[in-house]
Amino acid sequence: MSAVAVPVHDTAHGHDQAMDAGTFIRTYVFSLDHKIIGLQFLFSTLLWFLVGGLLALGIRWQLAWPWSDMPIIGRMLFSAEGGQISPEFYTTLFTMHATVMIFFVIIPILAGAFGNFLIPLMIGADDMAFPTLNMLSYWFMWPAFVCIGLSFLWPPYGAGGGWTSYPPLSAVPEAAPGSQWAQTMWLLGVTFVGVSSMMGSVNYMTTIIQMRAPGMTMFRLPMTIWAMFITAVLQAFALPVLTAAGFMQLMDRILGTGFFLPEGLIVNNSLPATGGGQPILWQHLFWFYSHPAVYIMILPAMGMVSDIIACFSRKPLFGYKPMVYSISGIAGLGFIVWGHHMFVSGMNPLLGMTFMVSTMMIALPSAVKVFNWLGTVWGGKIQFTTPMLFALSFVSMFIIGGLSGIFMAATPVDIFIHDTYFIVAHFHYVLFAGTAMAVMGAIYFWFPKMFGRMMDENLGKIHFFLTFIFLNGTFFTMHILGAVGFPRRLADPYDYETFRHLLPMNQFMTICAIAMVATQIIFAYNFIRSIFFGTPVGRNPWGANSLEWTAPSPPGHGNFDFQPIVYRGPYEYGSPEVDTDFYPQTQPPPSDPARRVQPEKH
Amino acid sequence: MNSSRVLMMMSLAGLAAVLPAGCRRPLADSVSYSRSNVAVLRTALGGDKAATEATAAVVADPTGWGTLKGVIKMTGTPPPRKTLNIDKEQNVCMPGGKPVLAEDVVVDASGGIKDVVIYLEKVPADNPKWEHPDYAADKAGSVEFDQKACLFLTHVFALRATQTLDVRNSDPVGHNLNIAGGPRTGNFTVAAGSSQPWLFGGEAAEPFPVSCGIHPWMSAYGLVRSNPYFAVTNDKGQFELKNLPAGVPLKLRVWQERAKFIKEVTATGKIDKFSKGRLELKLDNDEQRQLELSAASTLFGGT
Amino acid sequence: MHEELRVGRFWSILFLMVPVVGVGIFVWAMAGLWPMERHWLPENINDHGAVIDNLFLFILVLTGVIFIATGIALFWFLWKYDAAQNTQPAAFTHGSHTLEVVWSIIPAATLVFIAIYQMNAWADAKMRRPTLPDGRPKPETAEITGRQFEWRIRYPHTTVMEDVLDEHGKQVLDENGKPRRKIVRDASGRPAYIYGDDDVYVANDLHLPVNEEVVLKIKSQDVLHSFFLPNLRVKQDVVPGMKQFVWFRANKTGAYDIVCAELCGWGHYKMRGRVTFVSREDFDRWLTKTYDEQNRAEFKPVTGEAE
Amino acid sequence: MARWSLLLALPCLALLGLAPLAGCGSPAAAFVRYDTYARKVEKDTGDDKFRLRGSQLAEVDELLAALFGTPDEPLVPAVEGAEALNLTKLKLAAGPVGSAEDGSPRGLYREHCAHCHGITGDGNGPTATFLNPYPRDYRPGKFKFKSTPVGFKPTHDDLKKIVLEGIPGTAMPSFKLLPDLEVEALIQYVKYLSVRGETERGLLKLTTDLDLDADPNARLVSIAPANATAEQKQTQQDQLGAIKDEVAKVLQKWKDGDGAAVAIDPRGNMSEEDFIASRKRGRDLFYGTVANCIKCHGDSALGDGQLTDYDDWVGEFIGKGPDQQQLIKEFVAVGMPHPRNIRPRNLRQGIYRGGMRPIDIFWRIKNGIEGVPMPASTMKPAGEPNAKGLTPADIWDIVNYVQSLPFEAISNPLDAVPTVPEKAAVY
Repeated sequence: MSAVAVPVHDTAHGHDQAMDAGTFIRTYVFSLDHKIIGLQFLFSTLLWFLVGGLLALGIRWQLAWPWSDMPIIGRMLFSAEGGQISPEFYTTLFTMHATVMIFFVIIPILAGAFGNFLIPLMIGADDMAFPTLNMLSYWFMWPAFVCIGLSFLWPPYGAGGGWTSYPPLSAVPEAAPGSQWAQTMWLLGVTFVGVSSMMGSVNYMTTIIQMRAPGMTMFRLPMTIWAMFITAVLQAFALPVLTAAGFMQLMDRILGTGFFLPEGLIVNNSLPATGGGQPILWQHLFWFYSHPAVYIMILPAMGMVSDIIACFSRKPLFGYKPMVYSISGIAGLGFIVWGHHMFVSGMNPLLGMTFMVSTMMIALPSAVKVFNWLGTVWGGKIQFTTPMLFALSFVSMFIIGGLSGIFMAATPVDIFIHDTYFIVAHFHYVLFAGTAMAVMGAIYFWFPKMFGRMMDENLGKIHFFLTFIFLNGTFFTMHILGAVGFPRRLADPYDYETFRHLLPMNQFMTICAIAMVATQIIFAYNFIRSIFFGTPVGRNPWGANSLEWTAPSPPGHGNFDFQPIVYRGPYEYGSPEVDTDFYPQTQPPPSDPARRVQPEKH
Repeated sequence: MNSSRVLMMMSLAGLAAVLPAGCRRPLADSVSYSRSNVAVLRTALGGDKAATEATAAVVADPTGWGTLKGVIKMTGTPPPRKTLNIDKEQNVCMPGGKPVLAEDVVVDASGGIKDVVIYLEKVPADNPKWEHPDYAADKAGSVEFDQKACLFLTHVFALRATQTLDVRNSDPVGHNLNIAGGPRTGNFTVAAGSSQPWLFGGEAAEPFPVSCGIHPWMSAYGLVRSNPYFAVTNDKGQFELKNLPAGVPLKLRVWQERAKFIKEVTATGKIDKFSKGRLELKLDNDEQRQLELSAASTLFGGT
Repeated sequence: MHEELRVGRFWSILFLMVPVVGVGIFVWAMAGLWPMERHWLPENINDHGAVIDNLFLFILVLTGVIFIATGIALFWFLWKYDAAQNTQPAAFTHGSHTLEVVWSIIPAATLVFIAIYQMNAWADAKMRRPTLPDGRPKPETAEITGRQFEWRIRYPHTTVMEDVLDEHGKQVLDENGKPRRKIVRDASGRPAYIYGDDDVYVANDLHLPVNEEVVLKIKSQDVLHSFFLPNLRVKQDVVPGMKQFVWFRANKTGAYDIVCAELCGWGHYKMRGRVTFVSREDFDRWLTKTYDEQNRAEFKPVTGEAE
Repeated sequence: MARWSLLLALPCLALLGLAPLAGCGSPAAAFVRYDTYARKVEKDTGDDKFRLRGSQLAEVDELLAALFGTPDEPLVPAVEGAEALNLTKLKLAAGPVGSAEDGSPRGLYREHCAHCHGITGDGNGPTATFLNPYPRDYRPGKFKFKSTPVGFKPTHDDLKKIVLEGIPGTAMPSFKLLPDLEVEALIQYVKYLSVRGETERGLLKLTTDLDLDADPNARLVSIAPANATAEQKQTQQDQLGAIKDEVAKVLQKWKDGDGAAVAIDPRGNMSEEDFIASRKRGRDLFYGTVANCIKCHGDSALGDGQLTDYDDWVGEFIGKGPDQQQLIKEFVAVGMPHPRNIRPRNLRQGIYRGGMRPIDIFWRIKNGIEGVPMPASTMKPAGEPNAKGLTPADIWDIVNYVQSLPFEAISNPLDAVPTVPEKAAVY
């Protein structure tokens, strides 16, 4: 592996001196090292991923065999109900599934885990701009973990207001079992997550702007970094709104204010203290954050996928700048489309029309990105490694998720499919089949850099294949349910004549879902085993260009054992300037001018 | 990398705190009993369809009549009488605005307890040998039960199943009578100055509460017996049971609102046994027995 | 990693399966073949609902084409440029300006077209409430109040009753030999939002006349609900403190589901209603019957259990 | 170095997988014991320390299991009057949710009712604690909205009406859209649970009435060994006879109830003028001392006249005495839902829990409402015009007035013309 290293004399921060440097706590618990913090995020989120998956199985079980006794654990958990999931616990299940997956898995694993681990490495910095802030951004997740964890423990066992937490249901404690103190816990938890992401995003922006290595211009940044940068911007501008809204709802619940509570409610025979509020206000505030949040949950994945695809196609990324522009475009438009979550919410239909247009427009940059990925694959020399397979499946699945989005953007169609399983299919294709698969790919791709060992490729491919099959079995059928109008969040939809005959399909989906979760055991085994017994690797196992691959694997404290100097963009694969099919950013251009290729006008 | 190991442990521990959440769901109060017993009982039950009469134990007939007189006293300091919370119609219900005291335990200076019920537990059904002829007179009489100043004038009434309760209302305001227990439950209004007859037509094993829904502080107790042998102590704590069957063992029950069946007493005068509100004795023909039963005030919430 | 590289063919075909199976499932469902009978848009009985179905199908075809095209392209590139097969050197290109422009303009145009194309349908569904001949908005036939967890239905002002007369002006008798009465809408002209003791109340069981423009007022007593009629392509969230109106014109008699499509608490799934479309006179008869039952003022006990 | 930590990590993961199982064991769906009532009968003995022995409680459970079976296999006890319960219908409602081979439903009760009313019908299912008012506890055998007088069971039709129409203003929804057979099955099961519960009360009472001084382990029914002598068998039969009487008594009450619906003499046709006159009369009665409505329903019928009372479902435990607060603590500790005061209905909301038909309101006024302070009216004895009391005509006047209340502006009470803006009447 030929990373041309310009050795620097200061090796005081050599790698793997962790144990003997400073106390254990300062090194591994409240560590200031961005890599450790990244791994802390990675491990926590993976474990929450497990929790979220189990919650999802609970939902699927109820939908496939409603009110029937869960094998093994049903009696143990729900004996009070004769082994069956009680309806209010079902509301808790889907609320917590969404909450855990969105706030504890996807957002922190993208921005927190990979953002932290990759940003300094990929821009050639020795750490984040504000290491302490970075450490805090992780430890502010823990109050959130605790809040949500606690809300599981005592009745009513978790918030039941849906992850969107629409008032009055969530603002009036009497309105629902799940909207008693568990809901307060939920709001606090989400607020803490917000604080954490806020700290992160400030840090990322500063780092990316300020700490790039010499020669690393903005347009030499890998797509991952661009995506992280845009994501940070989105978070910085959208999050305060959610946090504020969260506090307003807390006040409605605790102090008896009336931001979201209209006059004359009679909920469960108790009258809220005040009135004069407007439930739809919450929806506006919530979606003003949560729609950009959708892009916070997909952009970094897009960035990482771009890097992986370019690397394993052994050819430059197709349309680098259009990719950058489309990411920025998504970020910009992302702030003016939130209303498409509210077409039938009772807001002024005229607004619906405006939001419909902007929503249609935001499909455009996504389309451009897809085409560019196809362009990247075209004419390359594709290596079907596990990361590549996951990245390709991201593209293929994201096409489905993107296209199904157009149905919801079309307001009249949305009248019918709003809050049906069509939506559920849509965002699971974007978030699970899309982001989660990309994250898997990223883990396989950067694992060598994180632990200096490879993950097992064969296990990886089996893991990919089974996951790919079962996730489509689980989620594609949801489109069909949606077409029938099958609504979300019903504990027992089969009371309705219209949906009674959909039971077999739901059972099929549940079986696929169980298999999908079971498949992840392969991943867990491969992951844990490879940490300790994987084949050790050098600096650049994949033959990739970007800076992190010139650092040791794993990089020690301070990352680089030399001062990286950047000569070119990260995607110069198969360049005629060199004989290798990759061309690291730090490698000086050939001395012989004849070999140099003129940069194409573009 | 060492850190990874440590971190994994940490996060696993963190999750360990979260996963068992499910265990906190309430478990059914597990009812444990012997399945074999159930099987036996089930076959035994299936044995005969029609319900069989429990055969009453054969008892000797009384040889004559005797009278039991007595007083029931409280030893120790009686509990202070609580003031009733009279929150409406004070003009009628608090004459002169004076606070009204609860009547659940009323003790006079000498310690005599008011409103203790003492009655014969079991009497063979309509067996003339067990009922003194004198009682025939008021067999079908009526017992007055009046309310004044939002109080039931008789705090504990007792009557025979054949007698009618004459519910009166001497107040200018309306009341109602909520009979929550006993042989015949009911709940009816008693308009101001009106009266309502109420026939229970059955026997109650023990006193039952009656109350007024409009004035929740108004409460009283009633006892309905098919035999005439029952008494309620007066405000000196005295009672008299005339012409009890003599020559046979008698089982009387002693009940008071606060103490329910009075647990234990010290008796002067001859008794066979007293426990858990059951007074066992045997009278000779034409005996006039005088009893003094004294119970510790702790049984009544006193000190 | 050469042994991995050889399996490129297999993975290419796996990705080909995505558009093939995907489209297959949709076609299968549309055809309603075993095991997916009635796994498609439920029967539409609303005159205004067809346009929604057509839009759905239109977008489905459009996206389907893109789906297939991109899917095939991905498959073909993977198949052709698999490192194990492709002897050519990797094409060293950073992209093409023309291509970028082309594949930006075309989708943009399509999307704008879709957006504009459906605005009319949206306006019909949510903005153009039916009017009376004199131009005033049509008053609601019934007012529906969502509460945890049922739909409480109120038919305003069913007061004035008159006997049904035959062509000779003689009273028509019903099966009990009583003169059959029918409801004439309140003559006093009280607006429907004024509550009266002559309103008819029903729980969950909505009856409506067929082949008429029907306007419903829906509101909520406690939390958010959503009034969803799958067979009429009608859905409207019910927001406490706000009044919503929905309208449709059913063209088929029969009973159909009313679904609550917005999470409203633990009993969300219980919030099931039924709308029954009947002819005008059946509707009046039903309303009269319900009115009479609601005002029932005599009772003779029938003993014994109705087995 | 790496090895030990892996050895540590894998058991740790395994442990996590098992975490929900560990120490979370619990039995199958079972009837729960009537702890509150057991506590009551213990207190009624007058000995605060007295507790029934586990063996005695277990015996009650055994007898109940022998008589009524389990939640999964219900039984109809073989006693006279058993025909009040229909086993075939019961089986549709009992057991876990599902359907039998013939496709007929199973576990309807657990599908629709159990999560509020509880497996045992104790009104204490998992959802119950969040509801206001609490779901009904069937075991005392008292039902509020019925056509029969206080002290009688509701008729079949009364129960059916509640199941079909639901109870406005409470969490009890309408089950109108269920097939008739399923509704019948659910009604049967409610009766079954009620009979079982009332029997349990009876048995607990009998147990405390046993002479426990003589033999602290006394049993209601001696278990005759297989090789029992004739008289052993006889005593057992006799003892069982007493038990059967207990059940038969309860079943008899249900039979009587079905015949006890109170007839209502017709209101007759009234013109608009008659109505206005009748409402005026009704108003006078409403405020008068004979009907005495305002005492609880308040001077403006807002249901604010009497707010400190409790209904019988808790009242039987906590009484009305000065020690009420202490009793509340004691019984909440053994599983009584934390009591809420019983509120007289606010008659201006137009929400009538027992039904809005004139006859429903007539029944409420004439019969009173079982289990709550609402009393029956004093009816004027026939042929005594001067006696205090109400005539059916008077009650109709009150009904008419009450029905007009939601539409009457509080500011000008006698104006019965409907002019109330919609907020006043939500139902």
